[in-house]
Amino acid sequence: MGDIILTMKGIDKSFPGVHALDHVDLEVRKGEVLALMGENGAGKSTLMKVLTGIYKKDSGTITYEGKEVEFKNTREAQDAGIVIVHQELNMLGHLTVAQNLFIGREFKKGIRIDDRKMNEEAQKLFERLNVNIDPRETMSNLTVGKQQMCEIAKAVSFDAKVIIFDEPSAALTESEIEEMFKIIRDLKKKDIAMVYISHRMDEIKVITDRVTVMRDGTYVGTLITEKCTKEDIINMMVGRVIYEDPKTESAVPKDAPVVLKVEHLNAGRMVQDVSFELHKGEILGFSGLMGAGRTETARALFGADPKESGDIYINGNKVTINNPQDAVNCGIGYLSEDRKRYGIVVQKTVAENTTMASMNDFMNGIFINKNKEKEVADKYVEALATKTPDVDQLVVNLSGGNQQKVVIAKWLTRNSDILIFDEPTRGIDVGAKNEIYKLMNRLVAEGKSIIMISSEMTEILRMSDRIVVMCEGKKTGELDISEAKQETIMNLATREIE
Amino acid sequence: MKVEKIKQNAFVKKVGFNRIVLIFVLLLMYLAFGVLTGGSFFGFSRISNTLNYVYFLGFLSLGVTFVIATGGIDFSIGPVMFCCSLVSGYCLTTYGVPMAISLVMSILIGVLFGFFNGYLVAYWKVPPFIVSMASMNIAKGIAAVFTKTQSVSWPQSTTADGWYRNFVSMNGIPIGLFIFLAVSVVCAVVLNKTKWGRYILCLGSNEEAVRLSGVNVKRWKMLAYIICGTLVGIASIFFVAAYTTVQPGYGDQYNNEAIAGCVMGGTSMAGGLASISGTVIGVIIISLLQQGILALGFTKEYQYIITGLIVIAAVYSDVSARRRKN
Amino acid sequence: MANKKAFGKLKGREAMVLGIVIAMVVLFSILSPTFRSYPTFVSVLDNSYYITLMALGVTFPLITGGVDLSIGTGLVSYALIGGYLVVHKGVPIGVGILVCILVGLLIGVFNGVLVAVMDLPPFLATLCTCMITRGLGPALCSSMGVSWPSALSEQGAFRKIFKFTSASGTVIPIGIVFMIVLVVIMSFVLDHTRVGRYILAIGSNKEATRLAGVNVKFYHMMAYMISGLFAGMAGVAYAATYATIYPGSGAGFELDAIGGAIVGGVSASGGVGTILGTFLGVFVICLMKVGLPFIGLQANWQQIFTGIVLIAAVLVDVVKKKK
Amino acid sequence: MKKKVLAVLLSAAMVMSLAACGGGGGGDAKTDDGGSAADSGTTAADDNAGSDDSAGGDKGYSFEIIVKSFQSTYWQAAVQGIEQACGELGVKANSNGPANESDIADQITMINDAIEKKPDGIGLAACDTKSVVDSLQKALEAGIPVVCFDTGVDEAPEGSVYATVATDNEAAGAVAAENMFPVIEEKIKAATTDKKVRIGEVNQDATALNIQQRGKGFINKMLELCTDAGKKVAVVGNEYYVNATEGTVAEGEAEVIIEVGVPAQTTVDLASTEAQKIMSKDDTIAIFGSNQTTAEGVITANQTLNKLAADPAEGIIGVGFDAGTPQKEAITNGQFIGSVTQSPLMMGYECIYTLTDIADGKDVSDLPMDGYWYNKDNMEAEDIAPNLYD
Repeated sequence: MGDIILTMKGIDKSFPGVHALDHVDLEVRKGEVLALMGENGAGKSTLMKVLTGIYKKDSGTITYEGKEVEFKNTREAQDAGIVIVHQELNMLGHLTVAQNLFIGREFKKGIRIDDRKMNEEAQKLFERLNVNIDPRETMSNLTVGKQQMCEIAKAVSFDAKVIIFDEPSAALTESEIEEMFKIIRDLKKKDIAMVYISHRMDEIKVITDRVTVMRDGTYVGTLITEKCTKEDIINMMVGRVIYEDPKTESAVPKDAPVVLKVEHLNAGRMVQDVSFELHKGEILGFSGLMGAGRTETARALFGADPKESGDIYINGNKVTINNPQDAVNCGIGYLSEDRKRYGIVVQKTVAENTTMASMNDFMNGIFINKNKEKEVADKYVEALATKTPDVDQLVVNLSGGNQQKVVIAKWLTRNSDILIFDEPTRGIDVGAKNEIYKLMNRLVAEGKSIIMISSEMTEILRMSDRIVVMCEGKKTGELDISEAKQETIMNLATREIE
Repeated sequence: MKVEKIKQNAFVKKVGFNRIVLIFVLLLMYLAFGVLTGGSFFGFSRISNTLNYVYFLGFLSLGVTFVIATGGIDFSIGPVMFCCSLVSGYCLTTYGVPMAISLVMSILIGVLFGFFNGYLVAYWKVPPFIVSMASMNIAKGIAAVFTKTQSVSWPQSTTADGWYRNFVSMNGIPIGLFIFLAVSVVCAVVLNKTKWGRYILCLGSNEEAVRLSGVNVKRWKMLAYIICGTLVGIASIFFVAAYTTVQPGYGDQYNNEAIAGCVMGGTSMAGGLASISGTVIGVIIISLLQQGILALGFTKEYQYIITGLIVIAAVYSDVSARRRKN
Repeated sequence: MANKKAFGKLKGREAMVLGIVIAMVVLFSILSPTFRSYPTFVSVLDNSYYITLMALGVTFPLITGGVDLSIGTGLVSYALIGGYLVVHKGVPIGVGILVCILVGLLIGVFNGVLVAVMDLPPFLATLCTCMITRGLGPALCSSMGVSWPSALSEQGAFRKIFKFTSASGTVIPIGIVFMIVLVVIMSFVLDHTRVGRYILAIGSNKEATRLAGVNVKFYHMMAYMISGLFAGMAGVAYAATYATIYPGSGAGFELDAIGGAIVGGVSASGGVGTILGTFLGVFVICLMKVGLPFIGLQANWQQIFTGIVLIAAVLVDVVKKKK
Repeated sequence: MKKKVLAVLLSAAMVMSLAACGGGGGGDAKTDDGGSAADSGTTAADDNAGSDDSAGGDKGYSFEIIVKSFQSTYWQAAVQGIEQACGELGVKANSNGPANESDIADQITMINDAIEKKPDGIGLAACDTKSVVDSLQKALEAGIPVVCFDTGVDEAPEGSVYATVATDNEAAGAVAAENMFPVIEEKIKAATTDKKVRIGEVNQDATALNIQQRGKGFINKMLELCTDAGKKVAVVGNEYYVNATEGTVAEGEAEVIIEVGVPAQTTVDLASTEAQKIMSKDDTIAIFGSNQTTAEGVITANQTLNKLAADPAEGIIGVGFDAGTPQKEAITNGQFIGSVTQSPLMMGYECIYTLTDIADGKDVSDLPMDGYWYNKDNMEAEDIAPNLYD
């Protein structure tokens, strides 16, 4: 392990009302991958923003290559060799790959931008990193994974000495992650220091050397990855032990009626001939890797995207679902993975969001019956233990988990019997996660049926009664929970990829 | 702590801080103009006079509020208003269509344009800006072709058909004011108390989320444009009732004023946030400003410049307030 | 391979618009014998200069995802101010032209500050500037209409920049040469310089561009400055083509220019657009303005057709995107 | 929140300060022009004002004058006349007008505003003759005398308009036809059904009554003259004028065609397109632009076409209306054979005199003004030159 290249000591940062960082220490060495872990809101991103000059620290020192530094903006940090690969992709879709790579520091010939040289340099860079991307391709034509590679390549091209990865794998497929790891190992050999922010424990184990854990804006401790267990890390992160006990047996009786039957659903490349059944009171897990077509299947089923063919039966009756209205009328509710975009109207109140899908039940002639609306919203706030001062609160002010509860309340108000949970706990901290799980169990106990799409294996194994596995737009397997093992699922999810 | 503060000012919360500021500005302006013009600005006749000629602008502003609430924009309201009065007025004066039917026609033409705009925006997904640019041209063209590029004069009050002018004022009673306030109340109720308004506001804020809640967003979006068209049709009646004559090829200037009134009232161009009472106050501020500037003896040009600057100030305060919130 | 496809698509739009222009010329020529004459050709060009200039400028704000509505009333204002100085204050013509362009640039800076620095919605900010410029010219020139010196007078030589009339009476539209030069220059600016690159980048993803360390505010402002500058130049072109500048006119000119840009393939949501496309798009609009009266349609039909063409142009994009 | 209040207050302050400095500037600019033409209209003043006013004196009346707009120099000339008369009589007149001659609504606001100021009289050049009726009623109720100039208001309430100082537009249009006809008479006589000749007219959008009348005056006179010459005439183009004329034949049978073009809006570019359309036809022998904008449209079109000529054998005969630098130059260099001018300066001048007479309690009567034919030869003449504003 190399010398220390970067030290942050006693970093303190307050925002009005929030003490975001409380004397945090961090130490990064040359040629290592340091995992930075912590629950949402632990202060990881804030710390990195302080480092790269997006935020100004209140106190503390940053020592980089032996000198005390304070960057005024990302540009200065970049020039010094500290680069962030962002979680949300910062690409310019209409420009080419090379143009993206060199944005802000184009090669010039007089006043003319030298696009040819940029393409050549980009090509060289990709060759060095062993990735196959055409620098002249328009960025938006690349897959998300390739776009992520471009981001990494861009970081490398800065002659970076420290690269910060902010949840880089969130949007990648398994094989893309593998490809990325190859690059990271390569960079390690070149003595580059890396900070790797991630929630995925398995990745941490595979790629990192040390783990620094933060909690509630404070530094908790640093562990050597090889020498610690998952539990050690989790304990440090949450300060309390989480039991991730998998379900062993389906809770659904064998003869439970089929409430939803989907046959030969086709919708583009991502949904090819998918068929499955959902029983009353069942949680049907949809497992698979990113880009396996699970969300697309759900959206096609829900009528959010057009489908090419396929029959849908609700309680044995064939139904036509051409748009979300039809689906909602059939008693289906959809909780999207991207709440802010597809789930809630953030600038509206809890009550307004709760009744969004079932306006007709709240009409008094042509007027909205606001008393009844408030009553129902109150009921669900209580039933779901949503943390909000009152139902007139704008949803934008609630935390992720509570926003998710508002979406659930919306579908419960609509009396939907079939609920599609698409990544129900993404971006939600561990405590709130458990609450959502409890809630799901309660819902099925009350006779609802749930389709749960999840990328987290523990979630799938813990919640599902049966599991459908998808891979590249096709259904590759269906398992009862009793026979499901992580390995079997992984196997099915990757079956076609050699 | 915060909660308590809000409770203390229940009145402020109910009326809304923005509106209180606006009303304050309104009064301040009124006083300032009154003093600067040596008191001639205070008289009742002056006010009712002023109002008679701006009702149409009020209706336009109300209409465009609905469209802006969806996050869209309607740039065609002025020319469409002229198209309504021109086509129906031409039928009235040339083909002898009865007055009552002509008035209904005015509104219907407005509705038709609203439908056209709404359909293109909602169902064909053409950007609202372009749609309204196109329909502005089309409205002007249709009006001019229909009337053979002649202006149309609606009947004078002394004629048998002149009763329509009573909509604005009858024997000094400001009927127009009552109608305008009544329509504003209806608009406010529609926007805040009905399903229509709820969906229009929600889809302005996050269309996809509303769609995935099983709501036919296209229909509600189109509805906003149709409501706008209807109000433009009504505005056309109040325009001719005040001015009697309309000429083809014009009307653009009212777009700016109507949109300015709406934005002054706190309706956000980003959609999802709209207030009818704000629009009403905003449009009164704009008209008062224009009247006041004229009363001070300035030419029209200064009125344009000052209106422009004021709207910039209003929007900037709004934008910066919201930025601080986030 | 994929690169070729992208390249081909871009070319496709321009080729399509060019095809439409040719089709319109052919159609009008068949329907009206008087249309296919050299003077008509020149007059189409004459009518196009100020719109072309406005459109070249407004392409930049459009590409950033904004719009500049102030150019129409603006150009009239600038021409008024410049002309007022020349005619009533005895300023040399060159200075008048310079003032005209500079005032345009100044308003461009003003727009830029409103949109890029103060972060106002471009639509609304430029709508306000539109009102302001509408009043500005007349206010500064005591509401007078101004006739720039005519082509025959001593100072009228500036009109020859756009149209040279030889002693024998032959008219040479050299304005088009300038337009082509400007198209080449601005294409270079858009495609091969930082200014253009960053303006495209802002239209594509403003936040990402900012995070790349680009001075977004400056380049965002730059787009509006270019627009203002070209509006100033359009003011000169307008003054050179038409006899008298009337205060209070100009509202609606911007729509011809924006319409031309949109027809030429500039995306209303930003990030996409070419100068050549805009240039060709303007001709679709101008041909409609000049051509339709020639084939016996009353003047008003041109407005209806302009509206329809606009919607059609955007629908092509919408349909393409759906595929 | 505080910031917001501040912004609002600031903007209010901005209005005030702007208003304050703007007002000063506007006023200055206007008084500038006042005296410059003081010597031009004295003859007419003597005719009208009578002996007791010859000394000028300070009457202290204040009048509100509302013109159609300040767009064209025509109105600048009118204001010049107004200010000249004010100087002579020692009265005050405050002139205002909308930004555009088509801003009917704005003008109404201005009239109402003027009434509120309770002046001793109002001088009005109505943009639209119908929509001002209500305001005139108000003026009548408020006891404020109104004098219409430039444009008469036919339907004015009884007693509100004391006098009208206006050009007889139909006659003025006819003047253009009368002067054009002799020049092209040969060609018209030679015309046959197979070899038609075409006379063009470009009219500003046919909204304002006076321009409508002018257009009709020209068409009817030309029609009459051609018919007298034994020719069959057709009127084509804008349907309003086609329908408004009688005694015409279908286009196919005609020997002489009168084509009327009306641009969609009052802009020079559209006016020139219309002119171009007509002038580029091979059989066109003459063209008439019926106001300043459209006459300049004809000149603009000619910059490209180069077809206008003083001699019918060489090209198209052009006739304009009103004045303005471009038109005056066109006449000097032979592109136009002449133009018809009104006398805006005199109208403004007479308007103030009439208003003062009313305030003095004298009886006044309508004062019809003529349209004058002017060409290269008489442009400098004493009775013409003052009316040829730039």
